[in-house]
Amino acid sequence: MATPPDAVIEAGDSSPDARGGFRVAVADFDGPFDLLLSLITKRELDITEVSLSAVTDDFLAYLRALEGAERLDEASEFLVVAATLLDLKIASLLPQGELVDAEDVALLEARDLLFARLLQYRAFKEVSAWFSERITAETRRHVRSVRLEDRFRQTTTELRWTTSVDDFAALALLAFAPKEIPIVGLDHLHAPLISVREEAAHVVGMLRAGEPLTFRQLIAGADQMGVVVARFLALLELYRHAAIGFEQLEPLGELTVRWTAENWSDENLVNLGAEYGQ
Amino acid sequence: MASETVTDSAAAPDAAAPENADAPERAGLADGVDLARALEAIFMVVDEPQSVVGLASAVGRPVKEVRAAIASLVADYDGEPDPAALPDAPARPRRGFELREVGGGWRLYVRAEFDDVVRDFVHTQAPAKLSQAALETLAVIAYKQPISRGAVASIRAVNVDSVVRTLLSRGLITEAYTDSETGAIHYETTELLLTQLGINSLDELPQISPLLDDGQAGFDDVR
Amino acid sequence: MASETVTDSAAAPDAAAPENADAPERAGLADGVDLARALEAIFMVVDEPQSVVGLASAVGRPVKEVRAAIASLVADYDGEPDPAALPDAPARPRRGFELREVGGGWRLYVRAEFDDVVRDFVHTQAPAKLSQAALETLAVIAYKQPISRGAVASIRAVNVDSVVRTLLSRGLITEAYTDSETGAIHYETTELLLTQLGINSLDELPQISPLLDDGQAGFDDVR
Repeated sequence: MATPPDAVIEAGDSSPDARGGFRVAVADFDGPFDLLLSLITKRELDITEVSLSAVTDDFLAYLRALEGAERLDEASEFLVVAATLLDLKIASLLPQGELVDAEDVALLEARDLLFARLLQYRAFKEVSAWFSERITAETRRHVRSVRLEDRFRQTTTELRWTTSVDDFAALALLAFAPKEIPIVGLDHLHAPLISVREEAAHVVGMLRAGEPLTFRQLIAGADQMGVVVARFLALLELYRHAAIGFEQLEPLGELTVRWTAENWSDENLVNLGAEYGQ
Repeated sequence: MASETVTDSAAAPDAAAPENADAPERAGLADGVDLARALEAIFMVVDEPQSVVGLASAVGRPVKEVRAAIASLVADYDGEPDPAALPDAPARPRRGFELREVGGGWRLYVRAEFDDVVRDFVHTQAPAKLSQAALETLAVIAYKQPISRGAVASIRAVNVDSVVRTLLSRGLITEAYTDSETGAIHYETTELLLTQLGINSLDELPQISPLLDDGQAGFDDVR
Repeated sequence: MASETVTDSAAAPDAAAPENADAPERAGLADGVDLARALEAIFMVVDEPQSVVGLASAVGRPVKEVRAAIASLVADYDGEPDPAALPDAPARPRRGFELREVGGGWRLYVRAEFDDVVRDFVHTQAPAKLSQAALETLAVIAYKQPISRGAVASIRAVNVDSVVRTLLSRGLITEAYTDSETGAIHYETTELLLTQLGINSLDELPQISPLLDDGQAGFDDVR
């Protein structure tokens, strides 16, 4: 990070951002974070040219100077926006080319959706300022709310009390029971469980014969994304156990996997992938 | 009721019939009692916003009459000239209080310019300020209600559980219904939120479309 | 009435500004603010009768002026002719409320002739049966008394303001004391609740202990 933290923190008098929030200073841009966002959403700044890691470094330095609730607020806001920017950036970095196949179209749509999400987020953020102003203004207002005059107090309808003392205690129990906000159940989703261990056993079986295999060959026949993911995780685990080696001649090129373990016992498989649960 | 009904239809023969239908059996103002005066007596004792319909049913007068009487009280307290007075009649004072329609009904408020004067006499503690995250979540729920927690989280891109709990405990949102298929609870805002915003209905929220049509429609224009 | 109007229009913002400097340190009305209007704002929000001396110190005006302003308000609300108005000026309305001196202080009350209307209204507002929310809140107060409204709200995880008011007006709970530090009113149940439940003392409430100590201690010793 080239810019020293205190240079970043300066509230920037020339800044159009009057509240003097977080300022970004990276290669092609120097100004408030909000401005960076609006430039990106207006596509006047290429997201791929913004170093998110530099922005993050700056932000962390800026955060250290803040305190308490303000810090939390700014941090959570930054996370929301940064996560979207990251998605955006990933989408931008992917090859674009000509609109030849459906995949590319889908990619562009995904990018637009991310822009949309950012815009939507900004809309809610902006309108939340209105909420804040209104609520603050309204807490200063005073409504007439006085105790009922005694002469009216005694004239209310006679209470029809139907609760027994035991029912009353049961109500108390109900009221005191911890109020957990119920969690949305996922039980209705019946995705078949895929075991990293089982897939590892499969991969080991294929590789142990001695012939190096490409990743493409290893996942041949896998009809579910989950199986592909599980086999990939299994490979990482096996690599950690020094059971296999990788070879890749060029970036994004064919990945070749070779069996390198000298004394492998199937007991090693038992614990493999345990941290993935299944 | 019988005598009041006579009064009603005598007072407004044409309009009374349909609206008067919802008037209650029991209550009702005696003949000749000035409706505006009776309403201001009621406003003295209420501690919730009073809807016009509720008031009409309490005093046994047509909704239309009650609405007119409230309008006359608002103008009266605001110091607007009495429409029934002669042109050169002296102006009425602008009262230290006003009648406001907030949170779905009418209540008496101290006029804003006297807020500071009365502050020392009021002992309510202002509730803790809502965090930025809570305000944004509240905004999302206000505009997209009824909405599940998951849907809010996907707009805010962060977990909103504790924020939703805060908003629930402050009475600003409430559970609208539970989706029978997914079991997801959907939330909506309450009248208390309207009161705290000082507005009377959700229609008074600022317009923020077209950004909100799921980012789909109208997106090209914005870009 | 005319006099107030004159004062009102004279109280232009720009006129007030320079003189504002000599306003008293803490409270006090800015010069040019109509005293009667400020007083009626205060009367809108106070529960207890206000002494003239107390009001005078709050608004930073001489007792004599405050007394005169109160007298003008009484006459105003009673619909007496404005002494400053022309003889043929229209009469002022006799308000549905009045300013009365009770127990050494002044407070707004419903005017006696509207007692019936207000009584009917209060009647309609108070349903014969307590709502589930009210019963649960009452149960919380019964087991945790004395307890503040905020503490009840955090146990019930909802806003309980209006429910507490209902219970108060029903005479099922009462104000026990006000915390001198936080200003929070603590509530306790009344004899009426015991009567309704058919028990002689709170000790006869069924024991529901484990949950009561905020789920902290007390799990082993069931009360």
